[in-house]
Amino acid sequence: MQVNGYKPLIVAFCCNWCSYAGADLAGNNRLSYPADVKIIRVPCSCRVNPMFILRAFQRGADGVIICGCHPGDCHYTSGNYYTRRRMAMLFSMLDYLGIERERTRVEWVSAAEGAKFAATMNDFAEKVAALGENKRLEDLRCKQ
Amino acid sequence: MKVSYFPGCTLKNKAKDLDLYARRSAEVLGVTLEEIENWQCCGGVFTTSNDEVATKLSSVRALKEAAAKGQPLVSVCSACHNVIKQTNHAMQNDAFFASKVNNYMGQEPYAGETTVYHYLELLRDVVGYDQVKAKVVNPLAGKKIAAYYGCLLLRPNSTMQMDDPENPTIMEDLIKAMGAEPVVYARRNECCGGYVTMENPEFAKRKSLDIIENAKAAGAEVLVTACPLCRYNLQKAGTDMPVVYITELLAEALGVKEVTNEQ
Amino acid sequence: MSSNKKFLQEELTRMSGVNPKKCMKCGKCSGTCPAYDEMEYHPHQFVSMVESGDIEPLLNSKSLYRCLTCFACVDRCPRGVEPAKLVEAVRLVAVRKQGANHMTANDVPAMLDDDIPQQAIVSAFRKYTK
Amino acid sequence: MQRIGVFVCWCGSNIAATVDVEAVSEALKLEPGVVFSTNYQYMCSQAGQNIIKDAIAEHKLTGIVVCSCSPRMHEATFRKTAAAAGLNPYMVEIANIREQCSWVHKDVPTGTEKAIILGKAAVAKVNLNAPLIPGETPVTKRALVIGGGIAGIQTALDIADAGFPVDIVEKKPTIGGKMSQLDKTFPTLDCAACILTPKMVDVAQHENIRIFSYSEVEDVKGFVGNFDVTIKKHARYVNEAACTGCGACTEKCPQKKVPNEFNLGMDNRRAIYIPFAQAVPKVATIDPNYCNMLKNGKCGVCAKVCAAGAIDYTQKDEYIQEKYGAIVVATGFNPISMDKFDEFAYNQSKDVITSLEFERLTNAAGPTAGKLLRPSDGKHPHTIVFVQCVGSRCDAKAEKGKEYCSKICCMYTAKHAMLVKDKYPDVDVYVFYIDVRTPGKNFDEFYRRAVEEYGVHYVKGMVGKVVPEGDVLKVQASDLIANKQLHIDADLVVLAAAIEPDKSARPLATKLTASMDTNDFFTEAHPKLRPVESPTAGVFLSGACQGPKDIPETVSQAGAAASKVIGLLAKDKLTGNPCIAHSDEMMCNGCSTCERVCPYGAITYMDKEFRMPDRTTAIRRVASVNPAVCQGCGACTVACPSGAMNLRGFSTQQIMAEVDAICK
Amino acid sequence: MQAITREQLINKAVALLADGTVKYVLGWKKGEFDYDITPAVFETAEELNADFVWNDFCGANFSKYLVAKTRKLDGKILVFLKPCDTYSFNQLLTEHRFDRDKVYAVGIPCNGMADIAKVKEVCGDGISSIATEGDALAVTTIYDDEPVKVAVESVLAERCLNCKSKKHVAYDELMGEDGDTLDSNRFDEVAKLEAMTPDERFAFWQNELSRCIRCNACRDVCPACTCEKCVFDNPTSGVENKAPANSFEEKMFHIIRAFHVAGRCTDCGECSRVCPQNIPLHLLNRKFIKDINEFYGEYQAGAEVGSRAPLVNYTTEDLEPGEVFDRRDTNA
Repeated sequence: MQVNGYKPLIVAFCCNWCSYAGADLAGNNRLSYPADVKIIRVPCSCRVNPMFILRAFQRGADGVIICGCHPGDCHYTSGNYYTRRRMAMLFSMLDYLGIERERTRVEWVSAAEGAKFAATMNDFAEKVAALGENKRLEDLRCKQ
Repeated sequence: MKVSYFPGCTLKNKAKDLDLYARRSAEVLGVTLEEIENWQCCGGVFTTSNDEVATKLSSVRALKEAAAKGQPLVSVCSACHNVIKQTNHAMQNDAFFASKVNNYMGQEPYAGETTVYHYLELLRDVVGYDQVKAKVVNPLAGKKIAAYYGCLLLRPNSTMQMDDPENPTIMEDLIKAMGAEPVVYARRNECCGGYVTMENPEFAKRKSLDIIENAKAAGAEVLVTACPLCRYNLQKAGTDMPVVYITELLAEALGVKEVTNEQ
Repeated sequence: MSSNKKFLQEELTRMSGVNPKKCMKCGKCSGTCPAYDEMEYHPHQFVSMVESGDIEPLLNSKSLYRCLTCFACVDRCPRGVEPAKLVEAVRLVAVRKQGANHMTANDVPAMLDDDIPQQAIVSAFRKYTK
Repeated sequence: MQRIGVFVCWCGSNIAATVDVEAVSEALKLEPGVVFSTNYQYMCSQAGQNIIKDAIAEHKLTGIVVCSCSPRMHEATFRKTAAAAGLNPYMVEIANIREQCSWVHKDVPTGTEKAIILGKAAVAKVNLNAPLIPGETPVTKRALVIGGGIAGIQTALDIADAGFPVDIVEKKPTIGGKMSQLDKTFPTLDCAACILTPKMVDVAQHENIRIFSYSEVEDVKGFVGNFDVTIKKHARYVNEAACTGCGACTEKCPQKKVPNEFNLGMDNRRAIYIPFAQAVPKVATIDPNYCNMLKNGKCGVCAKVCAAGAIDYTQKDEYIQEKYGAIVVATGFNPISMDKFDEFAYNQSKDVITSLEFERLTNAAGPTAGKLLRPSDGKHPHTIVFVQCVGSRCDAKAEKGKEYCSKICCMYTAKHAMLVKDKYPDVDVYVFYIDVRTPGKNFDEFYRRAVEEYGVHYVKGMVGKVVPEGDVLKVQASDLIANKQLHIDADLVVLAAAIEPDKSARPLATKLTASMDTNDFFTEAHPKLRPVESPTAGVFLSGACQGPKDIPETVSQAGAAASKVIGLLAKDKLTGNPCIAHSDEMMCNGCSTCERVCPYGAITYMDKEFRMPDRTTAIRRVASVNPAVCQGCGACTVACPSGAMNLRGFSTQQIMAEVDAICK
Repeated sequence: MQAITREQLINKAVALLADGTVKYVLGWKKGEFDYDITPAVFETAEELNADFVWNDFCGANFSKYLVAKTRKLDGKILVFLKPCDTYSFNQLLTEHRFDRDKVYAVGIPCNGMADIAKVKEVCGDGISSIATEGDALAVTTIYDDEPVKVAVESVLAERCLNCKSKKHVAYDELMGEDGDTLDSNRFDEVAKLEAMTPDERFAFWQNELSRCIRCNACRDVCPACTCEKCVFDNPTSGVENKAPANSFEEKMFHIIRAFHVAGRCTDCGECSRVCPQNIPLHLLNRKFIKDINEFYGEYQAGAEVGSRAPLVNYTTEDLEPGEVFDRRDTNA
């Protein structure tokens, strides 16, 4: 994915039970999305600590997306409800600090939604690419 | 204690009794009804549409005046009470509506601070029926009295919050306190035909007859109401069932009815 | 649905605060309505017709002036739809049109008798005119 | 420092066509900790697994990374391979370069570049892996069933038949529940007592079942396999062992004016009573609210007439402690109160009744001996109106009824209508419905029979008002199909009241740390795939405590819950998932934040003595995770402000390392 | 001028020491200057008479000190709590951070505290002494023997100008009159920032946060930051850093700190009070409080003991993270 010649780096946190399986399904169905998206498997979206997200930005990520089971379908019954509150708060704060809204996203993707996974990643990568390099939250010293 | 009082147009005119007996009885019970200055007619019915602002201003004026005195606002007429209470509720809960009203009114904004009581609520919740019972000098023993609530006292329940809207007891309990026997019948909260009597008196008559029949079957000897329009419709039904204002009976029980008649 | 119908529908739901989609079509409003037999369109039909955008017949119907606003349907509706508020909104749309008052001052004297309370007259005016 | 081996799989051409596997294995050789790296056509094949095993032995590997298909596919395979070679299975990480790389990217340079990055992330993670050993806990081979209705009875019988001891705790003096109050059952119209009472006898006689009637669960401690339960046995003032159930006392007791709850207050019982003839245990109980002897020490008739000498006015509440491996909740339901629906005049006329009251009215053992007589005057009704959905399917904001469909009312109302027409064909029966919902075997046929064979008038519409007048009930309703308002003079009105979970369910859920929905129904671990388990391990759900259910459904769920319990009790030990949370006591604040987000109640607190940096000691409150209960979601790790809480297998450090590897 | 006098407080403390109710008194003591008041533990009437201070600079919130002091001291401690301190007191109790039985809390009224930065704006640097004279402060500088009179009202701290409550939500005993919770305008500043463009916001925060010297004063004073070990001090946390290495890290520190105290922060304002660089750190916390109120319903941390903080709670109808912006944009 390139927009104006910029290839973004995107970290996707996917919960093991729904979204990671959804990503696998996208693969099974050969639905392509940009290779800029790198997936990290977590047991549940509620395992995603805001520190991980900031760390990714610090180390040069241009966008971070968190995927979990649809509300009500969490393997652990309530994990994604906590994710929803935590990320709503974190994203609001990043926006308050002047960070581009499009660099963060939460999406609910079930194990059956391979097509949604691919479409989401395509859309997210395009939006992030359009923003260009993550200057605001990036740590120049850590980037090689 | 002193409370602000909104009499309403009909109580100054066709329903003077309702007003006079209410004042007299209240005095006996230690409450002075202080009439709001320059009150204007409430309009008779509450227009539910939330873009109707001007029709609700007279209620807000009365509410503001009571607020300025730090008094609750009391009315006896069920219709006035309904309009004022619903308006106050809208001022409390509909910020957009409240801002429009406050724009009209100017000066100090009003946000629904006033407590709105119907006269019956005042007796039940502030004075207390025990107190009423204690002041009864002329118990109405043996009288079988059926309370007619109509629609406006109780509904919409989410706003009016007066009593169980389907099986109310506020009037029955007062009837008991006055020493009489309340008659419970299911149609006591059904509509008498209301203002449609203007255009279609036959219809109002049918509705009123249903109510009276139901009360009669339950053994009622007299109907009481707090609404002049209800009383009118029930009387126009042309039966031999007497229909009186609840305040009239109250004044009788408290021994102040004759005083008013002599004047 | 035509844009005009849609506009009217949105206007009515905005004015009344009623969401006709909440209706589960049980008919309790019409089961409880004291003015049912006076009406051509009954409370549940108001809800259903506003929901489908079929509002014109309601605007022209005398049923608008038969609703007593007794709130029986409002209190008893299991879904919290509040049909009476919708009827009121339709009626307001009808009478707010120029010259569309349902009652005029000239009509009143014929309706009066010695006992009629002022309340009835002001209420009727508020309901029937703009 | 780890010694890591990397194994890149071609998966035939599935991976190799888009990813230069050689380049990947070469690139990963340079990563820290990697001492061996290779690639092979099919790593999951026997030959491929042998490559891994040999490399572990030869290079003394402490961790391995397999770059292959999704871990959801073969993580278990490669963990077994590692274990077979003597390596802890949790030292294996998978880089998913098939589903999430070769299959979704088109050209080789892109695929290869990404595969290398994914491999690096896996290597970075393995560098921080630690061997994990699943914990084991013993299982107490005894089950507790809370609630003795048909759900609890069936669950208890099934567990007991499999050879495990079961205790039933029932708060009423007898088991039997709602089903014992019913007359006939749909859709077969066989009598409820005829099919229920034999089961009650089976329960009473089963060598593996104990019944604690007139008892409640007071306290629950522990966790799956190891619950410690305190049962409160209310004083019934009758020695259960001595009482023969002869009933002499219940005939002689002078206090005759006690509303009989079994008949929903439609007749009276004595202060000492046996709820019904087939009660189990068939033992008398004294109602302390009405007994003259207990209230003012005057009477003692029952003690005089009891030949067995079973009466004991000094009996006290008793507390019983027992250990259980599994707990089944079967607390059932009740009809809701009709107080907020008095437009139907339930509180204004005796002849407006609920459906459960109607069951007692038509029951041969009921207050009218099965004759359909009006409660007010004992006359035969000629017109009966049934109202469906009273309090069901209501808007939540109206705060009057329940949002859900109570599910059973359509069918039992059809049954009631049919029972009436069967006994009294001349009676006019109206049923007002919003929708007739009959999904179930032979259900719609049953309802159609009511209409077509029995001539029940089904009217689409709702009753708006019931007016008692004289000896009739004036019913005002809408007929939506005819577009008419109906006015019916009825003699009896029957309300199909919504059902709600028993009031005891909410406090019980708190004791069990089991979750509930906003309607107080117990939540299942998964709505589709684990419908009889609660999210709290070792707690199972049976019957209407989980949601409205009819008898066939309740019985099947009861059996399903029993099979889950049997599966649990059949194990001697429980092996846990080792990827669970653990708290670093030195950093823990004891603030309870983690406990609040834990869906399983796995976190408890204890006061512990610590040596402080200034060499004094202090007592601090610290969290401790029960490894048998934690499921490893990680919600607590983020809630914890100090970072004391971490998740094994997905530690903060491991995930950070993956982030760093990807973003490098 | 405060409603309660120093003498009244000393008398109360001495009486409670004398009758054995408490063994220690947690109070204020003069620091190097008249305005840098520090917390101190007193054990005798003599110590109190000598060093106890109560004036318009006694802003320090004592609640946090109870965590360490109750653990260390072997007797009951008297603590004086201003209304805003009582919220922190409750919040710490909710989190089981100290033993309530070891504390005797006396609620005292507060008329707002002075901000030394504002005093310096009037009088300049080099303040040698400050004395309270009625409703004014008499400030003497090293440059001038004649004290400058400054009305306390004109130098009230921002947090006091936007005081949220004069009501004590926890105490064993109350001195003076209890007040009410107030309708403050404390979110106005946040709303102003929200109304800016992202670029303006970024510039604002870059300007503020770039001054951070990572002295950790905000963390050390914060009554919500009572962790046994802070993640930023923990070498295994992955985010440890002792000093600001680059512009990002201050942000990381401050965002994470705000996030960790979100739903627990009582908005006492201590962070901004102690910041030597005058960074308006409370605006980060208030942003979270404002969001919580708007997204999940009004919530005041510490208003009652045992309440469930919004971030460890949920409803099935919560708004989606993507909707937080829509919501603000339509509100704006």
